[in-house]
Amino acid sequence: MRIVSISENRNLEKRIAITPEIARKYISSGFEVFLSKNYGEHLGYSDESYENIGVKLSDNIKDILINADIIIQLALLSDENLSILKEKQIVIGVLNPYQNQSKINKISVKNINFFSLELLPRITRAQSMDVLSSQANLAGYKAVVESFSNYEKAIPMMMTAAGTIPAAKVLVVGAGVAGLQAIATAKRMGAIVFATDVRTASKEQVESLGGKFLTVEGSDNLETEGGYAKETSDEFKKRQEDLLSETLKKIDIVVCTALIPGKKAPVILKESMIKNMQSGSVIYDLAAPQGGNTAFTVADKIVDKNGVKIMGDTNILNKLPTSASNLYAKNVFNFLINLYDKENKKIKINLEDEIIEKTLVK
Amino acid sequence: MRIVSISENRNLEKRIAITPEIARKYISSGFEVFLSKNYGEHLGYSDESYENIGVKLSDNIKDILINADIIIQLALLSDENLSILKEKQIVIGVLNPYQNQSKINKISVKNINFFSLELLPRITRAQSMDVLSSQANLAGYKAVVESFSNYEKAIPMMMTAAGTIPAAKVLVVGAGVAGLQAIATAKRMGAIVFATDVRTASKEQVESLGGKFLTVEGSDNLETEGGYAKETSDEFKKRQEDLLSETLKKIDIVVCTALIPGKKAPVILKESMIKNMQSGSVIYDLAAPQGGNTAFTVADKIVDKNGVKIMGDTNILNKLPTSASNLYAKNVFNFLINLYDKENKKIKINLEDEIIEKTLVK
Amino acid sequence: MSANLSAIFYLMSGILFILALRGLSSPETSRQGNYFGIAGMMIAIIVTFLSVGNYGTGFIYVLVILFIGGSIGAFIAFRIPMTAMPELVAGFHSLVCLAAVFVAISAFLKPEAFNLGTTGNIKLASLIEMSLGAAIGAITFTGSIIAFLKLRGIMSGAPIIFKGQHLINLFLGLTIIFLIYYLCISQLPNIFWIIVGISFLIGVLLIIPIGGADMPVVISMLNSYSGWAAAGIGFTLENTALIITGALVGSSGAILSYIMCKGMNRSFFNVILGGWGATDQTSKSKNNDQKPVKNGNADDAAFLMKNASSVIIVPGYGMAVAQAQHALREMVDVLKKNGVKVSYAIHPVAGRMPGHMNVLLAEANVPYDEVFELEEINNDFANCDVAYVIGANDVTNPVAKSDPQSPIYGMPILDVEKSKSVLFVKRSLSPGYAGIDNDLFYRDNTLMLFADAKKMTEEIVKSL
Amino acid sequence: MSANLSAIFYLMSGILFILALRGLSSPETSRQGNYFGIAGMMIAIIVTFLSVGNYGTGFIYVLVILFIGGSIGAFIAFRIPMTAMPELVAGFHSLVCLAAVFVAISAFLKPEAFNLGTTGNIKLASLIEMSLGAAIGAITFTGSIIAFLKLRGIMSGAPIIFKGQHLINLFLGLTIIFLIYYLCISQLPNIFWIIVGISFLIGVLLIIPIGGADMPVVISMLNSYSGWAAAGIGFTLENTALIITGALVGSSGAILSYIMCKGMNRSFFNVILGGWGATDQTSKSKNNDQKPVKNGNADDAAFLMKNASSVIIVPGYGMAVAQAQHALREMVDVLKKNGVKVSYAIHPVAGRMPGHMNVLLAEANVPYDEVFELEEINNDFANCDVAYVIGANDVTNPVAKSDPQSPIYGMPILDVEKSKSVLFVKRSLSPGYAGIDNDLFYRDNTLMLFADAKKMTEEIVKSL
Amino acid sequence: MEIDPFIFRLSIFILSIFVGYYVVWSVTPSLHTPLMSVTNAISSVIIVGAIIAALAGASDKIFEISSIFGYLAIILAAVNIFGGFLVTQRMLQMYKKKKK
Amino acid sequence: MEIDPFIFRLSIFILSIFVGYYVVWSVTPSLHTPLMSVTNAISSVIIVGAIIAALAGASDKIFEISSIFGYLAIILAAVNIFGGFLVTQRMLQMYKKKKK
Ligand SMILES: NC(=O)c1ccc[n+]([C@@H]2O[C@H](COP(=O)([O-])OP(=O)(O)OC[C@H]3O[C@@H](n4cnc5c(N)ncnc54)[C@H](OP(=O)(O)O)[C@@H]3O)[C@@H](O)[C@H]2O)c1
Ligand SMILES: NC(=O)c1ccc[n+]([C@@H]2O[C@H](COP(=O)([O-])OP(=O)(O)OC[C@H]3O[C@@H](n4cnc5c(N)ncnc54)[C@H](OP(=O)(O)O)[C@@H]3O)[C@@H](O)[C@H]2O)c1
Ligand SMILES: NC(=O)c1ccc[n+]([C@@H]2O[C@H](COP(=O)([O-])OP(=O)(O)OC[C@H]3O[C@@H](n4cnc5c(N)ncnc54)[C@H](O)[C@@H]3O)[C@@H](O)[C@H]2O)c1
Ligand SMILES: NC(=O)c1ccc[n+]([C@@H]2O[C@H](COP(=O)([O-])OP(=O)(O)OC[C@H]3O[C@@H](n4cnc5c(N)ncnc54)[C@H](O)[C@@H]3O)[C@@H](O)[C@H]2O)c1
Repeated sequence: MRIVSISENRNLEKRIAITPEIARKYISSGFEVFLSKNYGEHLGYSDESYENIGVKLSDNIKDILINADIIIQLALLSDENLSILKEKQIVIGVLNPYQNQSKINKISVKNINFFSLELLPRITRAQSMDVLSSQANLAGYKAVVESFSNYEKAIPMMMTAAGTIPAAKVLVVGAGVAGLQAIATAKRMGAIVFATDVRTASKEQVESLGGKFLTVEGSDNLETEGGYAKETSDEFKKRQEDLLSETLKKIDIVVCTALIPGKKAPVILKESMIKNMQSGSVIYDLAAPQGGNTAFTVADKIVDKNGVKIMGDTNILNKLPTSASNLYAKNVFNFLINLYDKENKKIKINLEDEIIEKTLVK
Repeated sequence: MRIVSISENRNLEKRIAITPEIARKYISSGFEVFLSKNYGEHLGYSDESYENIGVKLSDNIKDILINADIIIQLALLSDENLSILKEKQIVIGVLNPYQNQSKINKISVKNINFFSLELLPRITRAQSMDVLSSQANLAGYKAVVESFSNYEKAIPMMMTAAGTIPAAKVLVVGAGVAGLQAIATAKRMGAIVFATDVRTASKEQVESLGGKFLTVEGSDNLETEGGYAKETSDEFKKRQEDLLSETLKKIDIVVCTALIPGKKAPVILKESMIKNMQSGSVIYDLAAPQGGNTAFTVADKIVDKNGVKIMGDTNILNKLPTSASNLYAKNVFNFLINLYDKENKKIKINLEDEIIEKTLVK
Repeated sequence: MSANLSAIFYLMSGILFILALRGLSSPETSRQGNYFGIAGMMIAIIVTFLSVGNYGTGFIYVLVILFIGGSIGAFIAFRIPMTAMPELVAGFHSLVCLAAVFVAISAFLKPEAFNLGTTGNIKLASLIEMSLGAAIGAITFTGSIIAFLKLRGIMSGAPIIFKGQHLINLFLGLTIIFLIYYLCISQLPNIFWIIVGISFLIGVLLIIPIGGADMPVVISMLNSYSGWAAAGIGFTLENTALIITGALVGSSGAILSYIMCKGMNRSFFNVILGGWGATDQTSKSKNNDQKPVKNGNADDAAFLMKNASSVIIVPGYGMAVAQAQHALREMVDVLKKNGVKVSYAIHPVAGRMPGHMNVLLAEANVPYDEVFELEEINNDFANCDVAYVIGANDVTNPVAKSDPQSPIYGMPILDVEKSKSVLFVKRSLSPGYAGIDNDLFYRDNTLMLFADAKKMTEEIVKSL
Repeated sequence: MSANLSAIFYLMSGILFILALRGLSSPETSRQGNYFGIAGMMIAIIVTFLSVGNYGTGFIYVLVILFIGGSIGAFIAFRIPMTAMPELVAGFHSLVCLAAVFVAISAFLKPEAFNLGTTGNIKLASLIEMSLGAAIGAITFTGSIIAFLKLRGIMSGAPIIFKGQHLINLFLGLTIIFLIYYLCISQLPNIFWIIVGISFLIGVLLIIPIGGADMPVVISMLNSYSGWAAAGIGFTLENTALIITGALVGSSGAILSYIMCKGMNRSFFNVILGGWGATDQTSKSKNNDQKPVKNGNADDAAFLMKNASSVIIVPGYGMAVAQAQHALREMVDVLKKNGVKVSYAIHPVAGRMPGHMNVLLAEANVPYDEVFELEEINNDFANCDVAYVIGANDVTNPVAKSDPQSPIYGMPILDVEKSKSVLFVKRSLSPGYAGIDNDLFYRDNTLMLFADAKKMTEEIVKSL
Repeated sequence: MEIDPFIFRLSIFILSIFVGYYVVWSVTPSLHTPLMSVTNAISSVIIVGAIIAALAGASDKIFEISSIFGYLAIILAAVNIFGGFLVTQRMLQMYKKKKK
Repeated sequence: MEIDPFIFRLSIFILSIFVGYYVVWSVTPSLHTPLMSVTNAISSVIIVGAIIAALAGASDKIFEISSIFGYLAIILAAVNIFGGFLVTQRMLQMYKKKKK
């Protein structure tokens, strides 16, 4: 079995899908690993470090792809590379099947199986493969670090001989995986952290990290069976708006993480609310790639509204590529092992297995 | 008594010497305050916010300076503005008298008194005026935030379903005011923090913040009576080098803060040591303005040596201007009040007072 | 031997018994305490021989009998497995009670030997004392037997309750009092026998409605009763040793059972009055009839951990909810000071966020080198004395290994079950995130500590 | 009144005294304990009257005298300021001792009244008992007087030591023993008087070498001695009440003084043997001879804070060094649960780094709204019951306000001195960063808690 | 002024109750079982009564019914005395402080 | 078989020592002073002896020297009894639990 991966477009994606550590694991599990040259160079993983553990490297992309059994990537391959693929190959990655449906469909007629990992069910057994969790977690952390770095005051309270610097107040919108990590990170830096979410279970979770939960009054639990959020009613939106408007006046930093799977991100911070914020405040919008949680979010730009900086990256993990790659590669490895039939030494696409069934792009 | 301040060169200095809060204090102490237009605009302090509390604003710099009794700045005025000054005026700031000696001498013949606050004695009573402390403190904080933001991995330990992210190891060189705050900040983010210094008293202080102290063996206490560091012997340097070389191999982030007053900063991280560091590591050099603690430091640039990023700002406080200004303004206020003879409503330069005597540039 | 001299010796033996109990109240002095007890007993026996002063054939017989009894006792004591201690105490206890009954009978049959008057004309006070002694002895005898049977598992540990139980007990109790009164005025031997018989019955009725879990309290209480019986006989025989010891055993037994009740969070009166507590108990254990859990308190946990050589801490979401990390750290500090090796085992999905536990432990300044991930530490559980599971649940659930139907099947788990004892700190038996029951709660080596994680940990610190 | 009946009543009064002491060992039951004591005393007195059965003029006199004495006692009890308690106890105590001496004298003069034989021909046992009683009474009398004088400040609290002190005491002690022996064989009244006289002297010599700080221990010890004296007289008079109470007071007093020594970290023997401890003490207090500090322990601190309505915490560099923030937070949690209002006062330069305290308190999760800067909170000290100064020093030093020569002159300080009590947790009397002594340590409302900040705080948590 | 010995015995009885009450108050829970066991062992002082019952009669009538009850009581108590103290001893072995 | 009352008294004495020993072991330090004070007050049971000394003589010789010592002893003990209990009471007022 040959596993391959080729370099992504480095402008859009700095993460890699196979780290040396994981390559070693593949090889000791009986796979061959074949990568494009300079695969991990930008993260400090030299070609030698791969070759030393038995990975083959080549700069012929076509050669690599055509001889592959399993292709592991982050994003979907370019159209050009996609056309090289041949029968019975397997592609694993975060393929964004909603947007790439047509492309994938076109090629999967060749009997190529695409597995898109963001489709993983949120079940306990799938946790070790859950790229959404592992990446969102880092994103939540980094969003806080970025916003602190852009904030022109100090975060923690300091009582000094030259007066007191008050602790910064941070609001985290959406307390999912990313939101919780954001809360934890802001909290440990000494900020006063507030958070809000539509799922009632998140209150206890927020408090378990030392955050203060802002409950939108009279709200039902808007949690789906899978643990995701539902879209909110208009009435709820109104109440949430009122609550946040008041709160935001004294908030210094906002980290937005609210998402609804498969939908555009809900716009939660309206124009009027942002206008009321203090000059100098910072909003980091992790939902930027899905349209943003604020009225002004523009991905990859710092928008200044009356002194409030609003920012968000298309791919914040490019700012933390090493850690993100480590976790991603491990997730994919775990996924592949689950797909692999050890006895017969081949891939077995067992559609009885919820994990395989759900991730297979149809 | 009229206190004035004019905008600094915003490219070099974003801090301001009089915040609205402090302006109010001056006014209620019986001073007049006169500022240049747009004085605090860039920090979100609008001209109105000053005018509302009775500050006068003007865009005629000459007018402002010529009618002043006391001029409060950060850096020394430009040559042009200096020439406007007239007799009996007082200038307070961080004037860098070592470098600006000649300029100052030239003008002080006009019977103008220059007080440079970095000359403040480190005595208890002067703590509330101690700009070095207040600014170094923030610098130490920000240096850590900056280096974390530039580090491509996550700092805290995270044991997750996709594997463990180990905690980053941070080394703080020099455990003065800035160093201690750096230790505290890195520690609270979850890093493992090491620190080293030449003053033996700093061991306990480092440990009081949860850092691990690296003792250079057989070292004497290189502390001056004023609490500053002395220059080290060659033998000491050698031993320190050995210790650090070993340590640095496993360090991810270094924050350098070692200074010797009035001298170039000691070069502590040699070329060989940096070469041994892991690719992806980050060095933030707070000593950059004084020449840097590393062999490669270039102020305001990110130097990449085998994947190790070395950075340092000429004025890191420009990245934290609001907090820094608040503390600076308060320091100056405290200094001025000490200089002011309340009963006779005039400035009294009492050379018996150590604080006044030492800060007066002669 | 003069009466004065023997009185002094009896006093000495009483004091030795006091010292014995005193010694037993702290682990350091406990063995010494036992020796005091032995010494006291020896003095009492020898002095009795000397003051009775009858060295005929009877004396030989007594010595032989003493030897036989002693051998049997010693044999049992050495052979019995350590786990059977409570039932052993109950069993032994029934013997003393029976002995007390026999002494009372003997006194009743031949009062002259004891200076109590003559048969059929016994002194009133003595008659009351001896019939009370016999009754209490008989009650405690059958009571101890029932306790023994329940603990041994020969009889079901479940409370046996029937309607009118309390009424019957009340009736029998009143009957005894009436019979004693009647005995005093009539001096009829038959009445005496009836009293003993009914008392045997009361003993049974009193203990059957008490659940197996409460047996230790019951034994201590029976101990106390027999102390009072001994004191009563002491007054009859005008023997200081019996009076002192009886009063001592009586009051200390009562206090001990009170303390035990408090420790187990039971109402003292419910337990000693048997059936009253029964309703309460059944309702509590409704949801796991067949699966009893061992319920511990902070002192037990402290004791176990203090005497362990290695402890592994397994934190979970409950620790986060309770914000128990600081208390936990403090507990570990104390343990380490006691020379216990402590490490933390972090399951990859413990908590509700990746790295949830790490944040909290870092906040509490737990050194990183004491924190291990699952793969690093999972083998260590087999060699560890105590696993302290604080607010974790799913991540320890062995069903993940065994039951493919379970929602957590296939998740690697922390093998806490392999450690010698497992302490589970949580508020109830309710399940965790995955919503499934955890088999470990019902294991033999598991002690449940039902409480808020922070509170419990703080209490343990106090007890350490 | 029959001897039996009065014996039973004396027993009752003994039991009431036991209950009194029992009650006094916990704040909840203490008042009740006192009432038990009063009841016991009343019973003892009334029974004595009834059993003596002499209702002549003497009886009237006794009643009058009783009334007069009682009035004086009551008057003193109501008038004395609360701060003078220890010396008051010492003073009162001297009276009992003198009373014991008088009773012994009276018995010696007229043994017939007590059934002890006739003058010049007193029973041997009684003679020993009464001369011992008189000697102990006399020793404790003058001892108490000295203790009173020292505590009252009439005599200097400093230990008075001279060469050969121990030898003299030893010699006098032996003399007493010899004289008692001689009294027994000669029955000469003069010897008796000499014994009493020498005993007075011993009392003085025994107490003068003990420092003022140890006086409470001494008083308790004297209490104990007089208990033994009473028990001795009890044997003489064959009075159970005196025996029980004497033994009770004797042993509980001894234990109490032992406990107090332990609490103050003193050697029990050094204290009760007087001078032995003296060398130790002087070396300790060398650097502040005239300035004694009040030395407390965790229990005292816990008690003070638990009963406070508001507490202000003043952390300093020592808290950071000891890493006591977590323990501190826990202590505050417990206090808040007890309904105490707690806030933190942060001095701008506390610690060694700007914001040093803030980092640590945040780490321990102290809510920001409980943390106040100097200007915000400085006025609150005047209304607060306890200031808990943990490892801070310079930032509380009032010399900053008063002495222009001091290196910290002009620094604003936290006015902890204004609070009702100040608890200073630090390891020694050594100065802080500025290197200057802190006057507050020697103030009347300051209690020094010498220990590592973390350890002490943890202990306080335990005592709370 | 002679006092009935009963009064003294009563005093002793009551004081003993107090001692018993206080002496176990502070026992650590881990010692509950051994304490119970030792209390049980101690309660076999009833053997004092048993010996009297067995031997107090005339020495020629050693098989009188009352003596036989005495013998039986002795054997029962003896089992308990030896068994009780020994088993306590065994239990206490477990509580030996491990070496540090 | 008569036992000398002295033996009984001795027993009582010794048991009382135990009681005294245990009863104060657990006292909280804050109660040291009141406890001391109450112990002191209790120790004035010596008044029992004083009353006997004062009144046991023949009623006509009430001013015998031994009686006078008795009277003196009574007055001293009385001061102590009233003063001791009352002052304890006052001290204990301070320990009243504040209302919550
Ligand atoms: N780590 C992640 O990223 C992540 C994300 C989402 C879900 N999960 C899931 O979360 C679970 C984590 O397992 P876990 O063992 O940490 O937690 P868990 O299985 O959810 O168990 C937590 C236990 O803590 C107890 N508890 C709650 N509050 C408490 C308090 N104040 N004091 C004492 N006990 C308290 C609860 O029992 P009582 O109610 O009886 O007290 C509960 O059984 C796994 O099922 C995992 O799949 C993890
Ligand atoms: N904040 C700043 O930026 C800064 C910077 C430099 C200097 N300073 C100076 O530092 C001082 C700060 O005042 P401060 O009151 O916080 O501290 P301090 O005056 O230095 O006093 C600290 C006290 O803590 C005690 N201590 C040390 N370790 C301890 C431990 N483990 N347990 C208990 N106590 C311990 C020491 O007494 P024992 O040895 O008796 O225990 C010492 O007296 C001021 O003089 C200030 O000027 C401040
Ligand atoms: N069992 C498992 O293995 C497992 C693994 C990972 C995550 N999860 C659970 O899945 C759930 C979703 O996690 P996620 O981070 O991927 O979610 P997500 O990224 O889809 O959404 C982020 C958060 O935004 C919230 N949100 C959506 N709309 C909002 C609105 N209008 N206002 C405020 N908040 C809004 C959501 O409730 C969610 O908490 C969580 O409960 C998480 O614990 C479970
Ligand atoms: N009493 C007061 O009021 C007061 C106020 C502020 C600071 N201070 C004290 O002043 C002292 C200096 O503080 P600072 O931060 O201004 O110092 P600084 O900025 O001059 O130097 C920073 C640190 O670098 C260290 N250093 C110098 N050469 C070194 C070398 N070769 N290797 C390693 N470390 C080296 C110094 O010891 C110092 O700790 C500290 O002790 C501080 O506590 C006192």
